[in-house]
Amino acid sequence: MATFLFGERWPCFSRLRDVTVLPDLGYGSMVRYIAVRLLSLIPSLFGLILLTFIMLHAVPADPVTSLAGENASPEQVAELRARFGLDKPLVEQFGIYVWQILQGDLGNSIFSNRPVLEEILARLPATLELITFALVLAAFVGITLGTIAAVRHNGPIDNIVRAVTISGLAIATFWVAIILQMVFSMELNWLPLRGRFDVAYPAPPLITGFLLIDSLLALDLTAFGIAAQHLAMPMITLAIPAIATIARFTRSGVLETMQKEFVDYASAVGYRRNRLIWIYVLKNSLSVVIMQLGLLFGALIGGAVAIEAIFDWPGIGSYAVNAILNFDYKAVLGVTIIIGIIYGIVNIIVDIIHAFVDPRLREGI
Amino acid sequence: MRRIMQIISTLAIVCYIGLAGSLTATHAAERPLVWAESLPPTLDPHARFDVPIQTIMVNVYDALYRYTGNPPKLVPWLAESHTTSDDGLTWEFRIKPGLKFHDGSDMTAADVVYSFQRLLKMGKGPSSVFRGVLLPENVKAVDDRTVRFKLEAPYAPFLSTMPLVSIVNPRQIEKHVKDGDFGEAWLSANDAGSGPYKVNPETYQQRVRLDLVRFKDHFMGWDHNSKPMENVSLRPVQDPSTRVLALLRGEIDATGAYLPTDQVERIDKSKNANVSRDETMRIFLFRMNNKKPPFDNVHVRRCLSHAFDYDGFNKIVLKGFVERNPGPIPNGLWGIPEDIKGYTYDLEKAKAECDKARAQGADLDREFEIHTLAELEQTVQAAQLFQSALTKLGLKVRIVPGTWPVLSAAAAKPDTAPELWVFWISTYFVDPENWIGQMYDTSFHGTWKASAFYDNPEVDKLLRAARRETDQSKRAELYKQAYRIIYKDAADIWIYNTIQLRGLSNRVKGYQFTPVGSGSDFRSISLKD
Amino acid sequence: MSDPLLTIRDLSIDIETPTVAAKVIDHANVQVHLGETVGIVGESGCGKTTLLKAILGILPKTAVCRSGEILFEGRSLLDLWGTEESRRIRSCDIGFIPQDPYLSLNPAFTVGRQLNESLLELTGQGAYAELLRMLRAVQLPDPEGVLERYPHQFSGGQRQRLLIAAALARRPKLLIADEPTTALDVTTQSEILEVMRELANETGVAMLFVSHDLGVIRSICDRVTVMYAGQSVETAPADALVNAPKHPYTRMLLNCHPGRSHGFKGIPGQVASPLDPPPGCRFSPRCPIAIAECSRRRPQPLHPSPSQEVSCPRYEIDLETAADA
Amino acid sequence: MLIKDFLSRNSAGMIGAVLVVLACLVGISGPWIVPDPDAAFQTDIVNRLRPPSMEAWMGTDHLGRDVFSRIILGTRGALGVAFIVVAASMILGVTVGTIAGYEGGVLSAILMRITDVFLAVPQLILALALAQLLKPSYLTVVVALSLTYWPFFARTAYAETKRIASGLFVEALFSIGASRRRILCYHVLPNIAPAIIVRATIGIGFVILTAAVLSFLGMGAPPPTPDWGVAVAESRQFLPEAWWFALFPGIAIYLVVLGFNLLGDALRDFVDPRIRRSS
Repeated sequence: MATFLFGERWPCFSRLRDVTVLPDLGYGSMVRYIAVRLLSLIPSLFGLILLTFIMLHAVPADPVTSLAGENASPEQVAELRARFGLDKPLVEQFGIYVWQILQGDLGNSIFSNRPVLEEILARLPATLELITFALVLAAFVGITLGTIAAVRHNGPIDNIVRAVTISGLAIATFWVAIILQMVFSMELNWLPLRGRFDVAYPAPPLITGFLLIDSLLALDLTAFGIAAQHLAMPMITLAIPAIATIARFTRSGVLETMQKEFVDYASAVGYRRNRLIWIYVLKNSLSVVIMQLGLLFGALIGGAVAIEAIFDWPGIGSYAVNAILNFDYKAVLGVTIIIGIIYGIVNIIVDIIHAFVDPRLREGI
Repeated sequence: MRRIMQIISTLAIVCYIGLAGSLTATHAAERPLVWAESLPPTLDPHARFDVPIQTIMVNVYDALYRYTGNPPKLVPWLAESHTTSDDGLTWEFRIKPGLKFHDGSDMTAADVVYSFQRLLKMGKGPSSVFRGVLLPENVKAVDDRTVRFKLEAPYAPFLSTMPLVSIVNPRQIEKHVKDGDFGEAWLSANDAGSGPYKVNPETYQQRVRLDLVRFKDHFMGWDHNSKPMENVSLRPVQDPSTRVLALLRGEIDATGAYLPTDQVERIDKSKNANVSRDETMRIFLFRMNNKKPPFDNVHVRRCLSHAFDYDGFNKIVLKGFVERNPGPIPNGLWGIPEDIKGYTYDLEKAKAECDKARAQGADLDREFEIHTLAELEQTVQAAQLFQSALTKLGLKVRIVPGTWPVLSAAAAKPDTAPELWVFWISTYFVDPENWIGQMYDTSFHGTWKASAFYDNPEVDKLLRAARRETDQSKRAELYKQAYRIIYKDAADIWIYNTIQLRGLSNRVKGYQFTPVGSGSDFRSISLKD
Repeated sequence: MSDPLLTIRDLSIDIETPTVAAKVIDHANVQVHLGETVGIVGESGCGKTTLLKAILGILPKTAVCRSGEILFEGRSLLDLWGTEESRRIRSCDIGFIPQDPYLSLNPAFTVGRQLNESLLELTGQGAYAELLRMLRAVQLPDPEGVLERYPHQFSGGQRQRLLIAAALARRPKLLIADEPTTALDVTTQSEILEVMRELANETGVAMLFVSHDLGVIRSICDRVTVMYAGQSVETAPADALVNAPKHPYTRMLLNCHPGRSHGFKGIPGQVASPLDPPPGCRFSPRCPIAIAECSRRRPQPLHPSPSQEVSCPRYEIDLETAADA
Repeated sequence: MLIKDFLSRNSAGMIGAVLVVLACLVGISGPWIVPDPDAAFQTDIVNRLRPPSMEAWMGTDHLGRDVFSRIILGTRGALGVAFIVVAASMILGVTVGTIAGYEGGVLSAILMRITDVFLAVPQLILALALAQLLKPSYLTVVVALSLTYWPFFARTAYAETKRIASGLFVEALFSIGASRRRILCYHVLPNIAPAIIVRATIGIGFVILTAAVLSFLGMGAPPPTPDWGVAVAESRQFLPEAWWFALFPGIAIYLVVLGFNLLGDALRDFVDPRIRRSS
């Protein structure tokens, strides 16, 4: 049964297209592998917290004063500082903070006095949705462009694709965002200018936090349409450098695989040209691309900061900028930790997908 | 080739869905009012003391008194009437009958007492106004409709500070108090008020989204507005340019209160939006640290006062959307001497003053810094204009962009306070005390408002007398004398009194502006059909 | 003998490089009849692989056919290069066994998936059953299990058996083997040859067997064509060729074979490079009995007997006499 | 004639080299070649936001300053920051990478763990936090970007050193008694130099872009310093009427970064024979 569910469906010889489902993996070994990787995440996370904590406390500014109000007396300010535990020695503050984290409490934001974890988790899906769909778009377009360029090697299409990818890495995304806004929402009026959803239309019920998926789950096509429209421009802007990177790596990956012997054998025994390239050659050259997807995920979280500001996207990028501007210590630390954890998990997922693609690695797990 | 066909077909489907969505979206239910005012990080009216929280105080809560109209008049709101004892220490307020909170419970004097005590005990922003004036234990309920306050010292502007205290519902708050936080964590995302609009906690997301629903049995009734707004959606737009573009496109109905002047022409030209211009009470000034050489020398301060191109900035850069404000009290308020016209932009006079200062040994060769508020473009433009004028006088100036938390914290002590920085002082309560009183009285040193560290015993005497005096005409005389001295000392460089600029879409009707709350009062607003 | 299944007559193929055109195949002739196993033997770089690719129609776009034709069941394969029909023929009518089993299987897919892909053209359960029968025929245990596993889970010999089974499962008319045993150790080599010989007899499929090893050729082929630098210098029945080689190159080649009794003589000089091939007979620079005429005009193929062909007018002359002169 | 051969055969590299040389020339000789230097700083409110004309080829900005001269002067800032950041992060990154690659064992694990920590936090948020903590100035931008960019060098150096250190000739050197320092400096470094140079060239383009984003978010160089990112940020309020104010700085960023990317790519193809053979 496991083979059927997870294993590769044994190809029947009818004309039906067979589908490669995720190949079977020993269940026990996978769980053990993930546990080991998660444990290895802890030391780098601890380093991360230490680094950010030191950086933030090295600064003279003190948000409590502005919180205490215009003519708050020094005593009032001191009393507030005590309440937030900011008067204790730094090492003690750090110790308390780490202990709290272990209990899942990232502390309260100094301004809204609400748990930072709650605020971040409220805004996290917006950024994750933006980045995930940007990566999906980038993977789809990047891999297609890269493969076409490699197949028509040194031909006109190859040169065009190379020119486009090099430019994609050179363009400032915030500049493109501004231009897209001007053209598509102000002049052509096709796409909404800002925000994640339309005010007038009731948002789909919160299930995954991803508006596109939630609206599909709620079978609400209009909501899906609205969410898709709002997502379009930020997604495309964020995807541009990712498309360029993925196309370049796919191209060199496919070029390398085309040299391999099994490609000659495959064409000698009559594989269809398209299937040979798009299934058999591509799957072999994807391992490099998947590594890039992991790295890109981290880079895009940073890149999203400017995009979220321009398109008024309520993600953690704009939350982080706000927190930094107002020296909301706990909020900045909270964002850093959450991004660190996401980055770690994404790398683990990348390695697991990598094993699926390249069976020889499976023995390693 | 088959592969490429697949790609094109999937993209086509996505576009189709997009278009389908857009067609239906436009016919969606009648669009609610979308207000792009910036949201405060917390909805608790007793926790913050800045412009964004005023939108919540005006719409979700009520106070004993409230400012209405422009120029603002203090009118009784929850309170019916008030009496003051002869020595000005005991104040009694009588509240109207039949007042209801959002949860339906009746409002009594005890709730008023609870609200004042909560605000004072929390010791956050708004409580600073009552420092040394009112203690929590001196607020008592005489009967279920009368509250008595006993002040520590006579405080003339006490009545004008009443709108700062929102009356909250103890029954809702006490249930959610967590380890002595006065229920602040819960109230930061909920509503315990009695105001014309209720907060919808389900859809509230901090700094991102707040939906308000009309409270039908608000005590002031709704006959003043035939088609009141059932729903108001507050959607702050972080980026100023995106905010204006959203207005032009009709995605939002109103921008925030700080509309950049460059955008005014563009909105006026557009066919679906306009700019409402209302003179408010908000002074824009260059603050000089009078304790830090060379600014401790009056001639240096006068030299700089003559070196700023007031008309160039007000008329050209800000396109005449502001009025020259010669001194520390905003135009239109009482207490301003009639004969003072303000320092003129005159480089010869400036040079003469600087030479006098050099003669007295002031060190004018050192490069000094102008600190600006990076995210507020106007402060940067003013600083750059000032810098190019001062370099003509041979003075070396460096512009340092900063942020509000950094500068307001540094302003607490004379040695860390910036030597020259630029900001606004807004209306929190309509009384000269809010400006000249709290800016130049040495007892307020340590607050950013008094970060000029101006020290003149005679001015202290005048201001303290004015604070205690109950008769407004006598207070006006005292403030005028103090005003003349401070002006002659050129303690700061007062530039203009703001005209409040807010972009509004053409379908908005009934927008009424008052300096306190800067016009975000949804009670009176309705939509043209 | 009926008409040959596969006829390569007077075939010349150049492969253009940016600088010069490499004349890889120069007027080669090969025939394969139904049920017959024909061997092609020659040193590496004599154009064997290019010839196979020409038959299969998978030469790169830079390959140009200067002369001659390739007929398969009377149809010219040259015109079909790059067409869907050529691919169909490769998929159904011609089986191919590659040289290096380690590299010829795609590491990222299961064996079943790849074999299925190469048999996509055949419909119905027939091919699947045939493949299982073939897998048993090549002595691979548990055929269903084999299809689930990945290439790296098999030894070299097992992989070659898989490839042989794949080639034969389509019931091809012609089986092309490109040095199928070269990459294997000696013991596995003989096993594989044994399997191929059995299956060839059993299925009666015509086979074109390419190798550089005369011993292997002799053990499996009915007729043999010797190639040197893109030219087919001699064709003869296997035993005749070994016992009575005619073309000087074949004779010297046989002398090189370590198995021969009297001493071991290498062939002086280098193999002719296709980039600037010597005129006329390309073996002339290294041929002990070459005369001026040999390098001026390309020798015409002569037929000392109906089943033999040799492209050297001086094939009767004894090598030793010329060597002393 | 290595360079001639490299350039002639690789046209893209040629374009890249030309762009880079042009940018450096403009960067160095900025103040002298600008038509009139103080037009870039002097606020001239009367003719603010003028379209491109004979006197101001790229029009004027919102304070009446000449956009063209500000772009030219901005080049020095952008390139200066990029070169210093790349140099600083190269020195730090390569040292960490080489030592980690060569030593192996616990030290290498710790060093690489630290590198991962810096890589875990997205570069921009770390740079934003640093830029905000220290008063915004060029020094801040340099420190912020170097602290967040060195891990990329560390990773490249680590991979290359590991590859070379396992090479036989390093063991041979060790056996004839060469000290570790000598091996690292005279043998390992020259061998990993090509990969580092390629990473540096592409890095410069990347740093220019990131610095532009920092300035765009208002945390870069303080006014009135001419800066491309700041120009694009300030220009936003005046779009689409004052299109030139936003367009030209964007193009300037694009051309310079494109130059470095093309040059970097060409260098990598030239340096890495494996790819050269396949193209």
